[in-house]
Amino acid sequence: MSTLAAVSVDVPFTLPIVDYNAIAPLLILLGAGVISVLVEALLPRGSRRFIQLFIVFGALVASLVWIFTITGIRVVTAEGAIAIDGPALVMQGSILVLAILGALLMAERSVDPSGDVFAARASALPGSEDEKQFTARGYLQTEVWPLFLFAVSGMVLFVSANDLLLMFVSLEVMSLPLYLLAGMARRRRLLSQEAALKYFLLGAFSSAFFIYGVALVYGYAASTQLPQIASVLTAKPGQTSLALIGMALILVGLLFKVAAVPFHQWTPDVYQGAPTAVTGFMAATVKIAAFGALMRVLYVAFGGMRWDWVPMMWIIAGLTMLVGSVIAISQSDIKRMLAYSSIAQAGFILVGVIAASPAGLAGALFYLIAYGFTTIGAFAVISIVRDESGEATNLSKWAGLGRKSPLVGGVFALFMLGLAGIPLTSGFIGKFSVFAAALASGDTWLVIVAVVASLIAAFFYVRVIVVMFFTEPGPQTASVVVPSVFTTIALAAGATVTLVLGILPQPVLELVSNAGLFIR
Amino acid sequence: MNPANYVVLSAVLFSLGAIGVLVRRNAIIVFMSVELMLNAANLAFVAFARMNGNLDGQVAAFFVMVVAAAEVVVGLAIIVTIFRSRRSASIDEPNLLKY
Amino acid sequence: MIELMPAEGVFSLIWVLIALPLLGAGILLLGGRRTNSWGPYLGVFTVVGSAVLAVLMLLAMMGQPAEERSVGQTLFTWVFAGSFQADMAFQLDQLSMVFVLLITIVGSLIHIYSIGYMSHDVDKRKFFGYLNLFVAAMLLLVLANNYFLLYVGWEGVGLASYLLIGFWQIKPTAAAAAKKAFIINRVGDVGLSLAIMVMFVTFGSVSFQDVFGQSGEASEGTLTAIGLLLLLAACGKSAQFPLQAWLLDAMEGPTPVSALIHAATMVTAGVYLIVRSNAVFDRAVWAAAAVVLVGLITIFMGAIIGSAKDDIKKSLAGSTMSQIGYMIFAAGLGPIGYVFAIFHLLTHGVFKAGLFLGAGSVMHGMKDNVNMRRYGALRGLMVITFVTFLAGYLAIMGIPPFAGFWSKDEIIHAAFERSWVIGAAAILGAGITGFYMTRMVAMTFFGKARWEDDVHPHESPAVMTVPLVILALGSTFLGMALLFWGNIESWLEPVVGFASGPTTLSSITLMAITLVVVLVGAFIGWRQYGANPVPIEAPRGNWLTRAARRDLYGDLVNEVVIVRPSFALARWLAWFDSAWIDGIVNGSAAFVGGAAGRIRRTQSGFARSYALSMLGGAVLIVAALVLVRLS
Amino acid sequence: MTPWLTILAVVPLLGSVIVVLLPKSRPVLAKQLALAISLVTLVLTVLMALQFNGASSDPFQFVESYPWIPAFGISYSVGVDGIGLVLIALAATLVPIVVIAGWRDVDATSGGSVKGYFALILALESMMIWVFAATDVFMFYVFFEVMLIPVYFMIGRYGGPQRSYAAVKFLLYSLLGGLFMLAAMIGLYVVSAQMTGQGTFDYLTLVGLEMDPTTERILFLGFFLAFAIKAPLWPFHTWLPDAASAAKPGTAVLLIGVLDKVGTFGMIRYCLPIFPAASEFYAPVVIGMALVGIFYGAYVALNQNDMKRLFAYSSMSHFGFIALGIFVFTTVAQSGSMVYMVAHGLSTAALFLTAGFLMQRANGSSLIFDFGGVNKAAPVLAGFFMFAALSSLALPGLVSFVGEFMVLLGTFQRYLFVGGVATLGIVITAAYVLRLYQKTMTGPLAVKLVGMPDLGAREVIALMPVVVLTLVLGLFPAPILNVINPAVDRVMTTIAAKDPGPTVSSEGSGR
Repeated sequence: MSTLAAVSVDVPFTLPIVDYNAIAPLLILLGAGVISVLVEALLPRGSRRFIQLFIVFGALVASLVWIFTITGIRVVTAEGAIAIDGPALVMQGSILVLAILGALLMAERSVDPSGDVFAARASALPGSEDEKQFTARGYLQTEVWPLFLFAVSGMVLFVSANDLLLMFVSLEVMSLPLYLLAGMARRRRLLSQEAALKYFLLGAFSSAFFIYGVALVYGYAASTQLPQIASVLTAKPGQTSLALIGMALILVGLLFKVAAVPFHQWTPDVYQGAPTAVTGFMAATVKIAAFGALMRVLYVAFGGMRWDWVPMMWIIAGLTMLVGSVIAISQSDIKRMLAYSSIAQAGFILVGVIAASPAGLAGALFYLIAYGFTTIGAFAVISIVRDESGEATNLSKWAGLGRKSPLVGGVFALFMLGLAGIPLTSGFIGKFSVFAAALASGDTWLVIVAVVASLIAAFFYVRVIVVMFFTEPGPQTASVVVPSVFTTIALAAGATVTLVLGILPQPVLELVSNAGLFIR
Repeated sequence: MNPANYVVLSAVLFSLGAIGVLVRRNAIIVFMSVELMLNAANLAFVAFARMNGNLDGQVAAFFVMVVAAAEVVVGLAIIVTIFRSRRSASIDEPNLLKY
Repeated sequence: MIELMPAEGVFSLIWVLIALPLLGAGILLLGGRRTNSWGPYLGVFTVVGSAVLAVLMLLAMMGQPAEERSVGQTLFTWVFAGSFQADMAFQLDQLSMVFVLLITIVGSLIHIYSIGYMSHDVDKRKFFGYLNLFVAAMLLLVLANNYFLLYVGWEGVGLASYLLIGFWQIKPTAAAAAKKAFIINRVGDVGLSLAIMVMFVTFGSVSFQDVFGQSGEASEGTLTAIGLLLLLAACGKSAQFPLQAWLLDAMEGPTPVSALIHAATMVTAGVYLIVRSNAVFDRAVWAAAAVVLVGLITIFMGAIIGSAKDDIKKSLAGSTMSQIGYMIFAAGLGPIGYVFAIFHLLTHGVFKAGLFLGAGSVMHGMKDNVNMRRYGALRGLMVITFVTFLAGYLAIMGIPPFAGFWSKDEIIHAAFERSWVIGAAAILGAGITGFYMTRMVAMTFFGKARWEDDVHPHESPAVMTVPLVILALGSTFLGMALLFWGNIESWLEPVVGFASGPTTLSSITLMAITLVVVLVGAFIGWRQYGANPVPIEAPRGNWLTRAARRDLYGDLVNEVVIVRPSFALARWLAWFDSAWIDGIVNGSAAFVGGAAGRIRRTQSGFARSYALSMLGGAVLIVAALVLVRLS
Repeated sequence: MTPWLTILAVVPLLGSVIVVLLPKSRPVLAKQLALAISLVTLVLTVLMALQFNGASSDPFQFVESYPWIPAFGISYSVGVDGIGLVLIALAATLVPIVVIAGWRDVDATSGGSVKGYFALILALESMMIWVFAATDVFMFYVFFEVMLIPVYFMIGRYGGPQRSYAAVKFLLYSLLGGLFMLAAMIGLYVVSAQMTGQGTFDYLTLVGLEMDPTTERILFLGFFLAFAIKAPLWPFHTWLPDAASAAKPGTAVLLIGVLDKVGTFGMIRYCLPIFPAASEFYAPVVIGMALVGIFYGAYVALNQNDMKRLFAYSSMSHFGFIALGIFVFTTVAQSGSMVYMVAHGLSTAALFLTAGFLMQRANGSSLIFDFGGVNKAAPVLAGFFMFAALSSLALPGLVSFVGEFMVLLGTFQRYLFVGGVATLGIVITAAYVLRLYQKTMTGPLAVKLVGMPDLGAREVIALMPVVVLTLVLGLFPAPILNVINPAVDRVMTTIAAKDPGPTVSSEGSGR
């Protein structure tokens, strides 16, 4: 007791200094989130959708614009809890852009005859009488939008959190809405709910690891702020076992989010079960956010222990690439296949992370951006390939699609080639830059593993092309519904970026390399 | 009494929670085990706060509690929908998504 | 080494010699059916043109002093890289002159003869195209001034013969024979290629001038190697042992014409090659010895085969083999032999042409039946053919004063110069010649008529008989002409360096011995086939006859030693390729697929198992970190 | 200073875009347009070739260079030496021929849009031009890989029954090599960064690089594997028979005739000059592979009953000769290899196109047993077939002979034994080629072929240029040699290799 008192007495309460300019993008999003909650609560159903969309896009665009105004800023603010630095801004920016595309997909209304892609009432029993009622009445639920906004703001905070505690909070702010969104598909409700349950339980499980690791690290460093931890590590290099174990548990939490083997198993189930729009949004943005946090933790806090974590990360990266690619080969559901592909891609990005060099950071950032756009585009295509039972995600229904509708088929082929890393697509430049960084840091064997994995991965990407173009369309071949402008924009954006970043990557490469390192 | 013991205790609690997640079928209980793990973290925070002689740990505990509460809200919502649609809270029941 | 004179006057047209028939071939082969009507005449015209030109050149050459008779013409540099250079250049000296004349004149006769012979064939233009191609290639062969260019002619001849043998491709046997001829010739070509390579590596050049000029500096081993390789090449083209097997099948060719073109011209290419390379063989004793040996073996093989065949063309083919054997044999004897090799080549070219065309004329009358056991008693019905054939018969046996006598006698003489053993062998060969030629004449023109029922023998038209007459005259007088008037030794001397050695035996005695042996052979032949009736069904015969009927098992040997093993190997490799090399590729793919199938099972769908793997992962990470820290 | 190479590559690219955008209802127009564009490209190529100065001393001509991705020291830089020029010319020549020959290959019944096929051909052409013109290693790699995609579609979408298997096998096998090359290329970049301070992909800079032997050997392997698969050398060849037999004749021509040349081209352009020491170190291995390949391919071809597979294996055998010529390090052999590349391109075209015409007349069957006696029914076709066969068995007087003999000669010059053994290959080649001709063309006419039409005007027009080129270049190869020899000499000096001199004149020197 006395000690506590001793600590607590005569500490004058001073206002923390907050650089509101630097965190304005975040505040805008949070504010918008709150407002849209109020909208849900107060406004009549009819008018909600329009207003919500207005708020969402308004907020996203506004904070994006704001980020463009503060590109020069490099500050640690809010008592060292938030670091707004180059990488953070880059990632926030890309998260926001991708979020806009995701929102476009989620706002799509014209692909599903019975309304939008979300359940009219998430609470209603699947197949129950009142669900039919709601559907018949054409109810649209708009609760997704506040959830969406909070998720985005969580990500935006996650990548700039300079304090493990804040990182934990933002992790949850990001995750909790996603758990719910995953469960709101209009079709295949059971799968959707199952996805939500698994995602939630395992997510909670992982965040438990994360926070316990934070606790241990706090026990070692007497602080949860990354720079502090780093300085303590350098100050007393001995007896760091506590920090070591703490770091391990933190990594578990983060690697879970990036879907690295062996913390990946939630990914396929969730990606498959969740509404395709949400999957696309999630796949693109969560990757960025999680990798942002992962790199910040590894570089800023534990950069001094590089030689402790690098070997372990080698193994994880290798496993992630191989397992992801290999299992993907045997998939017949295209969403599930892309889920495994995203696991494999996470492995490739890890190669860049392990390089632990400016080049590696830049490479990873570029890869994340490239991957985000390609993936979201791919899911956009999946969301418009439908038959009477809804989205036709089974590969067998894609037979001859490329001949039935060459444009969409061609675009999807482009995405596949991009993910496979064929030159003149963004994916190739991404692979190139991370491999270059890894070789420069001497991780030759890792690169060779990566090469083998890319080959295996290439197989199932090109297999999709085989199915789409090299087989005759049959009676069960799905058809492409003409989407509204929303999905069209997302699709076009994805395709364009995939191509442009492959042919003229220089501007973005400059961007990511000029972003510099994380500040400490 | 040596605060380090509390750390040990927290570790034990954490492990118990983890094991609970693995062995129990009922979603609610699994979820409770997770909460147990979070609280183990809280205990560790407090104990470390004591050992390090600063308040951050105690503050952290509060944060964790809030987050835990939020998790409960979301979690229960999900579990309840599952329960209503499947008439059981077993987390082995929903097994459509695999391979 | 003789310096080449610049090609002036008529010699500036050396390239035309080749270009004319080449042009004809091009027009006829690309022109298609529409040239069928006038094509043959064009074909004849081009060759005759070359012949005329050749004669003009001969006159021009005779006008020059002996040491200025070698002319060189360079058109352009053909292939060049690094230190290698081969020109598109020609060399016309006494040796090539002789060959040019042989090729163009005999060639012209064959063309003319073919007008009549092929008149009914729908694809005759093609036939004349091939003939023209053949003549062009042959001329290129003998006119090239370097081995690399010679190779082109060499192979071109091979191609032309392939096309001619397989002219009636509708007959599977013909097609097979054509293929066989080409492939066996390819074996010879390997020899020529390697010879060229050795020359380049040794002398840094492949032109006759440089190679012969520097041949003194090269080690004898190298020269022997070159010599043996050239011999291999010669064996291929000239159907010498062990590459003789193709010639007999080549008689499957559509006509005695193609048979002839081989007998009279193509097979002489090998002789040309060896004589041309005399500078090499002079210093490569063992290579020369090998040449002699090959020649001898072939003399007997050919003769024996010729004695056993009932097919008149094949019998003649055997005799051809044997006669070429004489030439090679002579060429191996060194400076004394070269001249007579060429001499015999010329005479043989003429009288063998007469014999083949005679045979063709006979077949023409016998509805293309080639089986001599169904001939007989034709002397009355085909007078011209009979008489001309008789001229050739006497010539080939070497009965004075017919052409063959002069050349063959000289060869045997030269052989005795070397050693009495090979001399005796040569004489014995002459004896067998007497036997089988008599057999042929007897079976064809004498005895009883053993014709098939619907056959009504008749003399052939003038267009066929006229060449027969001309050739018969040649068979009779050419020997004397060349020897006494043409004075062939001194003519060729600058090229091959003739040196008449001391005579051990007086040539008169030798002449007598040879004559006796030949007549004995002829007598045996007559007693068996002339005096006694010839059975229509061939008797079983003794082992030698049976072996000879099967070409002394030449094909069998090739089949067992080369063909079957090759195809077995091919089959095995094909299996190996799909089972192993491709198997590994597909196997690894299948392996990954299988792995995928197994690993995906870990994705059991139970949240708790996922949690378990997470926990396990966490433990592993901690363990790994601790391990790293400990290590 | 006109940017010749860029124009050359862009014209077909734009062309393919235009062709794609044409309405589906106008297939004929698409064909005509494609033909016109390919002819324009050919004309441009000729115009460029005429301005090429064989005597000039600078390594590349028609050079252009603009920064592309400065972040990695990558630039868009093109230029040609004799080798590149000749291969570009080969590509530009074969494409119009393939277009004409393939005029009826693709129609509504054969599945797949007509315009698509021809657009792919044009796209492929521009990529081929870029790949031969690139003087930036990264740029080379990019097109080396991207080229796979059009071919992948051409095989997989327009091919025969086995098409998707073949297409995927082709793509993955090539990617295997490509990815290892990628790793090696990046390694090269890293090395250059370490040595020059500024990482670069500029060809000439990399040629000057002095790396340590171990690194050099590892990187060499990366590049060589890619090229060995592409070429293909034994034992990396098994994708070729499948691809060739599944592909349309035109596709096969471009694939084997030009695309695979990128492999051998890469060996002489990249492996040798950039990794001279490693090349010398591995030369025995490569020579061994080549030698095995020559006989292996020939023997397997001897046992093939599917024409297209037979051609594939024979090509493998020919590639053995080419690789052999490159890795014996003599001027004659290397020039020979280059000539051989052109010759092989032409003979492949002749073989596959005639075979294609033949197969069209036997409703698509490529099995030797389905044919026989064609010579009777279609003499013209048989004639061209014979010519193609002869040019592939390297008959003296045809350009293939020039190439083959130079290779053998140069090989013999350095390694008597190897050269001698390789020479035996010409016999087996004759064996399988003539066996093919005998079984298909001679003998009595096969029943199902009765009444088959002979070649039409279009088909003859397609084949004529190949025949003429084969003949003319065979008797007068100077046009090729004049431009190739300087380039080869430059390579030889770069790798510091000297030709063995004649033994008589200069004793001691040489072997």
